[in-house]
Amino acid sequence: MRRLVAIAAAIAVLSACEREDREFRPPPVGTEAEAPVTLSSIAPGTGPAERPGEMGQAYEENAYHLSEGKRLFTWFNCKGCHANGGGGSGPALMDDSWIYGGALLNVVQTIREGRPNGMPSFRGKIPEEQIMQIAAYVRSMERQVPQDAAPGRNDDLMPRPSEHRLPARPAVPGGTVPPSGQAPQ
Amino acid sequence: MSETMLEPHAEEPLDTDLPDGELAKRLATTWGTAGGIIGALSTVDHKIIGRRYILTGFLFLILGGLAAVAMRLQLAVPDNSLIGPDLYNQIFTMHGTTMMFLFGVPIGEALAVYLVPLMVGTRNIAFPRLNAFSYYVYLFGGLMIWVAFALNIGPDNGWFSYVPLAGPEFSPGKRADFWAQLVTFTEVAALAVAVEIVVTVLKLRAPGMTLDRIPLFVWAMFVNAFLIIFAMPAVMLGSTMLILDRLLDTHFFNQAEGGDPLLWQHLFWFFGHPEVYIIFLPGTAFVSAIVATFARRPVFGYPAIVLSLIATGFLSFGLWVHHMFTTGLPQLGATFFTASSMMIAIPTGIQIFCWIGTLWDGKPIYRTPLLFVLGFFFIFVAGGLSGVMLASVPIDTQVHDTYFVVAHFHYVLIGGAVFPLIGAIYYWFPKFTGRMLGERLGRCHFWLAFIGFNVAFFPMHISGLRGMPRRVYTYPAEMGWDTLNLISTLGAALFVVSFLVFIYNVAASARGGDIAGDNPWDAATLEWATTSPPPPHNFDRIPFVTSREPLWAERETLPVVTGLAVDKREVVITTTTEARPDLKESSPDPTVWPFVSAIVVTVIFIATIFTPWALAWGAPAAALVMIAWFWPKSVEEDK
Amino acid sequence: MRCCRPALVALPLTLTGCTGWQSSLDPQGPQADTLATMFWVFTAILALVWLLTMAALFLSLRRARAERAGPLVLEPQAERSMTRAVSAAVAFTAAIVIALTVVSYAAQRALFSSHEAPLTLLVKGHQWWWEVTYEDGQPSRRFTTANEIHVPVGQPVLIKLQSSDVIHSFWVPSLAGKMDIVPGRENRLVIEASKDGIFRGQCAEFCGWQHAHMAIAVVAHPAEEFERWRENQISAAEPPDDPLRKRGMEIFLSRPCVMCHQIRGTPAAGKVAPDLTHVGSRLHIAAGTLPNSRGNLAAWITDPQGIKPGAHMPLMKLAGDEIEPLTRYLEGLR
Amino acid sequence: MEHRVVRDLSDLPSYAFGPRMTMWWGTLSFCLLEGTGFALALGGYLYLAFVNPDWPLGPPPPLFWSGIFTLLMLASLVPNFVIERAARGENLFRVRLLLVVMSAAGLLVTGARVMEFAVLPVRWDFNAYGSLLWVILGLHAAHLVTDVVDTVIVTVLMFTRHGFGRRFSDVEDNAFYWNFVVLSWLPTYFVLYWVPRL
Repeated sequence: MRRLVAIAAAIAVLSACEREDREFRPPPVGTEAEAPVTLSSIAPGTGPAERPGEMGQAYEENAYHLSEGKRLFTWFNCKGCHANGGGGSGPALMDDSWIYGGALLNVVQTIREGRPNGMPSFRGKIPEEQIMQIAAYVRSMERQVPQDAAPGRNDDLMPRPSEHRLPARPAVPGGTVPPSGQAPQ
Repeated sequence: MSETMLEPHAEEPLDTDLPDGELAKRLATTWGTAGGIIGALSTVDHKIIGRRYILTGFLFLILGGLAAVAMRLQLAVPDNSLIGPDLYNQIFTMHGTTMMFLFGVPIGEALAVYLVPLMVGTRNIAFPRLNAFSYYVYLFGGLMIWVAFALNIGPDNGWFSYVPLAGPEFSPGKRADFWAQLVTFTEVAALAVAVEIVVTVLKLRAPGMTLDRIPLFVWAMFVNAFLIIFAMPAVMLGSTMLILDRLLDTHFFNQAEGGDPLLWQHLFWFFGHPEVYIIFLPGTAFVSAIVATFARRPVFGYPAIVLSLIATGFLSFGLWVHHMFTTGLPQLGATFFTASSMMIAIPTGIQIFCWIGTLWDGKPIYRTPLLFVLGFFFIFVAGGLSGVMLASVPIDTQVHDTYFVVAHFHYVLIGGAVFPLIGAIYYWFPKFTGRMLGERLGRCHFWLAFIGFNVAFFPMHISGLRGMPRRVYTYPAEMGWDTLNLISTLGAALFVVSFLVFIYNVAASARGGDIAGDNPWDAATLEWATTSPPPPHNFDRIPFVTSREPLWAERETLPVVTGLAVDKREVVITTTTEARPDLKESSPDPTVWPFVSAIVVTVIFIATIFTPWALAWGAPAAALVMIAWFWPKSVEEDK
Repeated sequence: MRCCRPALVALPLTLTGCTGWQSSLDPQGPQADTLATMFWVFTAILALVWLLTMAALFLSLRRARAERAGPLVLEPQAERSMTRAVSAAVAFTAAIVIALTVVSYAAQRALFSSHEAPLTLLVKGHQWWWEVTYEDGQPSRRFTTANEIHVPVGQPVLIKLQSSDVIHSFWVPSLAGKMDIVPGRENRLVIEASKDGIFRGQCAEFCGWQHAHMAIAVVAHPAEEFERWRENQISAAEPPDDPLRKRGMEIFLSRPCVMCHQIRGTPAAGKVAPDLTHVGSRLHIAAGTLPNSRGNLAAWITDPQGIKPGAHMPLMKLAGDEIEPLTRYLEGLR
Repeated sequence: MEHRVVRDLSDLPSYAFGPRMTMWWGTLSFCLLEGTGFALALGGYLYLAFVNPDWPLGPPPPLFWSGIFTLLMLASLVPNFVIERAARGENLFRVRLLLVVMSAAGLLVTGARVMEFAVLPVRWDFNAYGSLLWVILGLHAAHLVTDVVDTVIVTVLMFTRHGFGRRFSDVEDNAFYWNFVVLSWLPTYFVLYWVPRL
């Protein structure tokens, strides 16, 4: 009994620490971390979404990283194409379809390398951990992150409920590029 | 109680039938607290709850003090990297939150819970089960926030949590939610106690204690309870709006959707300024009691002091805007609040002058409690006067949110509340424990505290005027604030040492102090008419009050009333103004349900941080335990 | 971070009195002058009140008293004279309070009634830096800079205050009192420097992690020098001429810098971080945190989170040989 | 200290009604603090109405269900007044009857309140106006539900063997609190429903 309590307490301590950490100075993200995902599920609709790695989880379960991702999503004008997640000239990010895979590292890959039909590459332009933060936030728009880490509303006009009020959904890879987002043939 | 006792008035022994020794024994059994853990958790004795309240209050004082030590260490030298900004922000928020919500307000109420029923000559506080409930809610709330802090979920927006910084966009995670719920916890507890104090003072006064015979201590606590009743709903409303903004996307403070960040400031300071007086009025209660006893005469100007207490209460609701002078409000409105803020110096001045008059005409006996009261005069008057500067809009634009303000409110709060409080502990410790606190250590404590305090906080006036804003986690060396800060840190160290002396004194005296006797100071109020510590039923017979200073007026024998039950809990209810005996109401027996209710409420409050549905499933659970609490256990209780 | 150095070195500095480059008691403009005078008037009067009260307390403790039969045996004569004394003290208090209220109101009217000035600035508070825009009737003469305000000596300057995130407070104590910057509102403040010099200011409302490092410098020049400065600031950045600085510019434009910062005259057009068009001409970098030098620029670019933890400037992991060209380029942006 | 008996209180009763009881004062204190809460919430509403030039930021809430609610609340004051009299007279039969009536009335108004929420034209997360409507109405609903639950419990209590003596005072007290629930609704109703129509 006592051991159970101790374990529960330890888990509570650890989870709380991770969720609330403000990690200003990221641990070095080496280029080797990029390698394993580069080639995996680039093709649409192949196989189940891969599990995010240890590091990805740390970003997705951390309220600070997610809110930083939310800030950068606006700062770097992701809204210009994806609007508030509903999609514009770029695909919607709130629906449950993922053209290039919905795992965190797929999203990271999309941001870093770009995709055909308009998504530019931000390699070198956005530091690696900011890409992670943005990717984690993108996944929070579909509530694939824990509710108590997902961001709340902004002090801004509110076109839709904030991320932490969305129902949690599993990622479904696949989907199509909307016509508006297709490059002229 | 047995269910078979259906016959009304069958063989109910009254105190008239019994000899003194037998009476005390039977009453002690009736009013006593059962042993064991369940007994301890079920107690409704205001003295036991009050003692726990006081000890818990001091525990939070120590925790908040340690947070202050950490800040002083960080600021001792410029460009210090001992504590980073994230932790520093949590620490100063915990310091302010703890001192205001977990120490400042509860400690005044704690002494009221212990002493008011004794001073008005009754056997328990009104609504004793609510009293037990409020203590547990307070305790659990305080533990919650400190556990959260230990888990790195400590609030980090300052004790007044300004939005939008504390709002959903700029405070991700759960830190600010824990803060908002802590406010709810402590407000529930504070409001419950306030209601008990109001009703105790209005209805449970001993026969003969007319309004103009109520001790000044009780008057101050009474006015204070009203301040709590009118001020605290504002912050509860505010913190509810804050947590709704954070969890349910409401827009109270979102200017883009019709809200206003200044609405938070208005709500917060509508509470926040009376809050200062909620902390200070118990200080005046202690000072009035100590001055009378140690000047060896009644406090001069009783009606003036009572009226100025009431005036302070009213005025304190008319000056919240002086916390917002720099937010760009209309000039004319600001002027009104300048006038009202300065005006409150008048009732406060009346009290100070009356106390000085009392000392002038009296024959002061320099024991430790009086020393702390003299320290109070020195420090509090300085703090009050620097407050007059803050009331002026132009001057406020220079000193607002700087270390000048930090210095000012520590002069007011430590000078106005903590020094009298320490004096009060020296004064009533014999009543609480039956033993005196060591006098030599007491003097040592006083001088260390007095010097340490002034060395720590006086330089902050200057560093603030030289441009040091509050809430900075560090400052560059070239600002020239380093010497002042180092002096402050050294003073703070001295202040800490004084509290170590105090803790040692309490620990040593509780075991080996001189035996006090009933009335070691030859004081005048009713709490000294019973044994030290008082028996569970407080008084063997309820006193009959003939004078404002009952124990000085009745030197030979104490007039009492009789005719109360011995085998069941009964208190005398008197009329509101004249205090004529009116009813013998039954007083609730011990029960564990307030404790259980407090646990249920705690679970609900914490769960709402994570899901608003907690309210939906929590409310029926809370209703069930409340029914168990209030449902009569026997027909006896219905009579 | 840098090591703590013994504070006692600065002792003589402190003893020289309440001066400093960010002190409300070292006024350098008419408004701060009035405020300092008011402060001293209040201090003198209130200190006198405090001394009188303490003297009364001291005397009442030291007074020789006759023995009394018991604590309730009061002398009516003494009670009466005490009533008179207390009433007089209360009347005195009321008189002081009323007088101070009137003084305060008069000063308030004199100080805050005018919002007219020939020069208008828009100062926008960001977590944790200041964006400064010089307004002008001609759009081409508007320009934006950061963390530094230049003003002509002897001229009132109207400052419009806006926030882009949380509440900040604009406070340059040597020139004027503070004014909060509340999201959704535009507060206004007039400042004026009566002689040339550099006056430091700092955010005075707690605004998050780097509240401590959100400083602004106000530089007051003679009018013609100010005009020269303004003309220079209006112009776009000059393209670099030597290869090293050229390489620096390329690095700037191909690296994360370009996502947030603007350098007019180049494709860099970020609006969420300080404008760097003339960063080389500024006194400080990182909102008053470090003096502007090539070494400090390099330190700031390599380890912003070590210098200002929590700030929005990210760690960029530039290669070792990229730092020098980049800092040389930035330093040259005068 | 020796005692000197000056008065004997053996004959005092053990309960009474109204302001002679502690519970009445306790209830009054809670009414005071909750009333302060209402006043501040309405003050917050008026403050935001003042700072927003185009208030209300949405259609004003419809009058039908709120009108029914208000009328029911006002009508319930009559049995509530009678119940206070019956309780003071310790008339068990009438008290039981009226308590059943009041419980039913309570459930009825709670139903009307649910409908009131259902037809609110603005959601709480739409703008500050919606937030205020929901929260102020919710604040009042919380008081309403609390007193309805309390009424039901007192009704059950009076049908058990506990239905005598000071329980009549509890009944009176419950009726007293209901007056507060009704009275606090009137200014709330005016501000939420009529101020935007002025």
